[in-house]
Amino acid sequence: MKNAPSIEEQKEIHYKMVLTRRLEETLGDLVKAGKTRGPLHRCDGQEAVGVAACAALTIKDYACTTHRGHHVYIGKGMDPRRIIAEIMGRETGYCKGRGGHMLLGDVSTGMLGGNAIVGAGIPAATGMAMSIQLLKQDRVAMAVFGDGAAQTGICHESMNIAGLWKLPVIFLLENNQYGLTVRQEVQSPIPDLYTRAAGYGMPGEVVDGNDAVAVYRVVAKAAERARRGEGPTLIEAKTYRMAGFSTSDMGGYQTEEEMKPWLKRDPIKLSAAVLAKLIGKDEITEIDKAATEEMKQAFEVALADPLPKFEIHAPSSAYSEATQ
Amino acid sequence: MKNAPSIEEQKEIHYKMVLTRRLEETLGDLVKAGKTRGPLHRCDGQEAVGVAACAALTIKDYACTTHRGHHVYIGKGMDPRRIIAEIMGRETGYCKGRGGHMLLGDVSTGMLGGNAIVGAGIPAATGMAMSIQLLKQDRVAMAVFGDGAAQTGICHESMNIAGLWKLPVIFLLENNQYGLTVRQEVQSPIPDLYTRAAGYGMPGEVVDGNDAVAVYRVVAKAAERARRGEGPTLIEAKTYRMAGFSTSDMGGYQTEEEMKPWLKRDPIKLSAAVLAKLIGKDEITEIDKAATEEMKQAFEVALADPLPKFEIHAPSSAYSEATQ
Amino acid sequence: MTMMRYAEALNAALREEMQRDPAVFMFGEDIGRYGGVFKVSKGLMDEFGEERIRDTPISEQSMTAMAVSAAMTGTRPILEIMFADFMPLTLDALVNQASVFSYLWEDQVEIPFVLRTQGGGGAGTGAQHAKTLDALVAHVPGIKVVAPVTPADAKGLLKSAIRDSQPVVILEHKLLYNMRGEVPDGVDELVPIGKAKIVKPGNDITILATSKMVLEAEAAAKQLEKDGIDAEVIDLRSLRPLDIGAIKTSVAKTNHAVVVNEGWTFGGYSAELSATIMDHCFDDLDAPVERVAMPDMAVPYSEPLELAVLPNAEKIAAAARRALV
Amino acid sequence: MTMMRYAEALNAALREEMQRDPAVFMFGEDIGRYGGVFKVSKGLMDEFGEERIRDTPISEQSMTAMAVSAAMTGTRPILEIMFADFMPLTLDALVNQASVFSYLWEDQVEIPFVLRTQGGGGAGTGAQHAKTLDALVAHVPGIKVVAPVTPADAKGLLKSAIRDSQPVVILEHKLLYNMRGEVPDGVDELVPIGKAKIVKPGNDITILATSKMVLEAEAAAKQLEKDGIDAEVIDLRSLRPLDIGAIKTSVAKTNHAVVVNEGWTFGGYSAELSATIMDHCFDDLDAPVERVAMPDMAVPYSEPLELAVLPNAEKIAAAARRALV
Ligand SMILES: Cc1ncc(C[n+]2csc(CCOP(=O)(O)OP(=O)(O)O)c2C)c(N)n1
Ligand SMILES: Cc1ncc(C[n+]2csc(CCOP(=O)(O)OP(=O)(O)O)c2C)c(N)n1
Ligand SMILES: [Mg+2]
Ligand SMILES: [Mg+2]
Repeated sequence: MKNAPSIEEQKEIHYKMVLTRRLEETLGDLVKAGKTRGPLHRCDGQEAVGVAACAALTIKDYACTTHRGHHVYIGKGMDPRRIIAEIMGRETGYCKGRGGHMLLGDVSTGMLGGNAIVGAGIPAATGMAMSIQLLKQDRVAMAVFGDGAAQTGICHESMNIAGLWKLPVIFLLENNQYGLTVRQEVQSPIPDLYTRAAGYGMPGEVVDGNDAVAVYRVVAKAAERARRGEGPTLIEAKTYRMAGFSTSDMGGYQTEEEMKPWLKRDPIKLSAAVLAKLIGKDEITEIDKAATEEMKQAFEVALADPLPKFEIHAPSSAYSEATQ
Repeated sequence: MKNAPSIEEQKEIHYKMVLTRRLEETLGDLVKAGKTRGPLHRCDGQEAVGVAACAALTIKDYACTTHRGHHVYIGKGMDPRRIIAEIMGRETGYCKGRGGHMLLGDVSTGMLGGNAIVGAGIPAATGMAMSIQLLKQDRVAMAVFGDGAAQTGICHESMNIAGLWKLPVIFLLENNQYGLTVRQEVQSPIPDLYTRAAGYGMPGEVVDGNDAVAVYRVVAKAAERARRGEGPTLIEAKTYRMAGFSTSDMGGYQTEEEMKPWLKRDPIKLSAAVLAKLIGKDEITEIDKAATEEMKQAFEVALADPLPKFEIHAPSSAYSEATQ
Repeated sequence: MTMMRYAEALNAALREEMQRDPAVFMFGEDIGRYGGVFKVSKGLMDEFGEERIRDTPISEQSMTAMAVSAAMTGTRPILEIMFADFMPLTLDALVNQASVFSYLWEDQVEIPFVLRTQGGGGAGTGAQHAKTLDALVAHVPGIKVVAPVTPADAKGLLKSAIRDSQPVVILEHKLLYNMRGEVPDGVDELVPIGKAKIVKPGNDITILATSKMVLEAEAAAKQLEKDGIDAEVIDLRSLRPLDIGAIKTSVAKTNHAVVVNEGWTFGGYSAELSATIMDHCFDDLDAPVERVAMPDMAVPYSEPLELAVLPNAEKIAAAARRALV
Repeated sequence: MTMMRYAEALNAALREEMQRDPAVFMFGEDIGRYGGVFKVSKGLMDEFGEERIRDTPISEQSMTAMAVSAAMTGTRPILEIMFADFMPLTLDALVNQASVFSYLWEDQVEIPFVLRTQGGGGAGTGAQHAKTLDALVAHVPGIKVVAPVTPADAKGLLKSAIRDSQPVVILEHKLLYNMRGEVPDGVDELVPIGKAKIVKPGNDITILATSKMVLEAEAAAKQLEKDGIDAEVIDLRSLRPLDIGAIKTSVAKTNHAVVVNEGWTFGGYSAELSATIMDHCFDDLDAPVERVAMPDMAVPYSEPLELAVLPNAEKIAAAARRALV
């Protein structure tokens, strides 16, 4: 079927989803052990959205993500060791430890980048799409953002401009039901945010965000549309945040009852079930093992990496003597 | 018919529309004579929107308007002499000459106020509606704003919140086809902006903005809905800006061909035609005369009013000595 | 007096003022059911209900403008902006609305609006969640800006802010919320806006500090004591309006000054303090005023980098020594 | 050399740079078909087409952020923000995006983005269209800020800005667009960012001024001449980075300084200038630096009120005389 991932692609998606989950779990352990700094936002349960969406793009395409972007980092092909190094504030991290886990950027894989200002990835991707259009490149830009971000002013402004100028951008709204601790229905009067696409003259699509194949297909379709010069698409992926808002989250508002059906629909379980029919359980076990092993080694290396040394950042300076 | 203006109300609306037109024309003359300062934004052709909408509210209701708000000032019942005095920078103006024509405010008539930051009236009215809801008052707040303003981020944020909290606010989008010099279709990919209401869980209405009775009715309906606690309404009034963007406008982009049908549909002509059937032409001539005379006298008085004297504004001061 | 944490003191102020005046209400992200990410509004939704304690969408720009107009129309809104880093989103409402209309419509409206936020570094929150940005708001006419450092001042200043008829921005600091201190009891125990406080009297040098930097300045004063330097530490508390009298009196006595602020150096609040001393105390000065503030660069994430940029007791003490040579 | 107006000089810079480099493009409100409300982009849409000269919706916040990311991905965007009063809407993109990422992703991206805007009073445009607000942007690390006052500098600085690899904000002034002056010919005639210019040499007092205030300072110098006071007037041109060398040299010679800026006084750019002189020239100073800037209040509309608040030659001359008593 058109736009469907090949078996090889599905295997890679599954691999990267497991990779992401292991990243989140090990980070969770490090948090508990008091070995991390600052807040950490895990994307457990949302791996299919970031990983499968990136799989539907090429490495030349741009992606922007949020404070909760590990699945996009991995999906876009960034190196786990350097991701971890950045999260752990090491010299070898993608930003030499300057950024931390919410602000990774990697031009070589088109990951430009994490962003901890809610909504900021939306105009960022739109601006990249403007660049692509002007330079007549065969590229698309994708913004992955949350249901909370959908209520920001920049979301509206950007979508209007993207629709108006038919920019090659994909707006991937990751509706995990919560903006921080507040449920989506306390943030917006309508449940289906993708319907707003009509107000911007672009198609709106809704997809099961825990179904990797479905995500891949809808993103691939949007990317094709964008490459044909027909403009943006708004995609709402319905999913669920399984590990709370962040490590600073004191919890208490996501009930077990609410979680239960979503845990059953864990995207990695779903992907394994689908893939089992195609390649058999054994190979899936292999994939899991390999991903687990890769992440384990990445942690080992990254945790042994050195911390950076401080230097004044001359290009930011206020006096011309310093910059000349 | 429910929500229709009475004959008395229609007469008053007509009177105030003429009053507004005379205001705009005389200001136009003063501009030509070099007797004004700064830009002036005339609302010729849009009088029905501001005047009839305000007629559907009570004096206790709040209204916010834009840089092009003379019809709302008059509609809300402000005193022409003090309006002119403000525009001409006089001590007797509504803001003692501090504000100028874009920034009039008058608590006594609920005009709170003009605003020259495009879009700013939208959260302003929404905030007033929040106040009304908290204080459990029998009031509504109305934001009159342009098609250009509809593309701002605050428009989205405010409408989402208003829909979510069912705030008693009316969003009256005055689509005069232009944002400054740029046509509406160059600002937004969809022609019917009222359709965006669905994205905020509120009704969207479209109305002929040159038909005072139609405007009155749709605003009255929205006000009733708001008073019943059912929340906001987005109304798009299609109209046309007959006198260019502002006095600093060098024109050249509104063609005669484009203007012609709108000039035929001049809201004052339309209102006169409708009203003639109810009260006869003579009384309309009387109304015109009276309004013209009132505005003439208002100008005479206001232009003789003194300019203000400068004083430092102590409450804005940065040091506590000055404020204590 | 009751011993409580800074966050609890703020909470008490909110509770008491909401009990006192039904026009007071709060809105902001995650402040309701969850009680705020720093727990400042804990329990308030249970007590005051969902009307007066409102969880909101993520819409800082519009909400700030809404607060301004709500304040003009009979209520006393308190808006929580989760991080000071998001203050740019609130600035149009402050610069182009609140500031403008408080002058233009002076005889017609009051704007009793409180914006609470918290800033500052040291917690590994990264470049978008660790800034100070006090300079951006302190520049705006008609807005008051306070930055309490003790629980008592947190409570007293927040109460004063809520009762004020002008917009007041209250800048908290993420590393202060758990600090404990004695807080006077009594619903009407206010701390006036616009009054600095001498936290340690001294004769040799004046150290003016804001927010958490007051604690660093106190620590610096202790270090300096060992060298026989008797520093006077002043907690400005109110960034705008600034207590110029307190500054003049102190500098007239010590003839030396260090100004300390966690914001960027260039065009920062420390620049205004230095310029204010230039304006009012030039003849008293025996040495240039020393500025201790953030270097002009984004706040880095990694611990050794973040600690290197933050102003601290050592840097303050070194500056004082430079001023006194 | 060609005699041209300030607006024409900017237009020429835009045209030449767009001819030179296909990655340069412009977007903003009414800049296309209409040529911009101040006619700075007149004729450019005809020459370069609707792709490279884009009329936009009214969406300053998003557009600024878009410019930042477009600049990171191979184009050189020039964004026109119609009035400096709207700069608060651009600040999140400057403070939380451009500034942050220019440090964090330093080895990976450049951000060659120009934001053009115009501010200032004197034209009866009212409190929301007459502000300066340069202090808000000059405070942001990693952003350059220039404010040309002559047509030659307008052209040369805009060209340098377009070719710079960092974000540059260019602050024009609504009352300068019609001013005429000689402009050097040649596509590569640049004016370097970060270099001040002595517009009138003098020995008795240094007057540092920005934007249109340079003209007022020149007029003040003429008035002072009559009293036998020989003022040195320096056009800073670049607000950030600031040419500290030029300031030091001048103050070392004159031992007196007046700083002039049209923004608000408190926490304004004039405060930074005063503090910079405190930091670097204290021992040279025989009197406190005088600040001449806007009083701390909204810009009024009515002519006598607006003229009263604006800094001007008389106020500058008076300040110089105060410094010299
Ligand atoms: C402009 C802004 N406002 C508030 C915050 C604080 N904040 C961080 S994440 C978050 C919730 C975001 O919700 P959503 O967009 O749905 O993303 P999710 O966390 O669910 O992935 C909030 C309010 C922020 N970082 N930026
Ligand atoms: C935030 C902001 N951006 C730009 C402007 C400049 N400006 C003033 S009016 C205007 C056009 C507004 O169009 P619209 O909202 O349709 O109102 P209209 O003039 O048609 O009544 C623009 C761009 C402004 N005042 N505020
Ligand atoms: Mg979410
Ligand atoms: Mg319009």
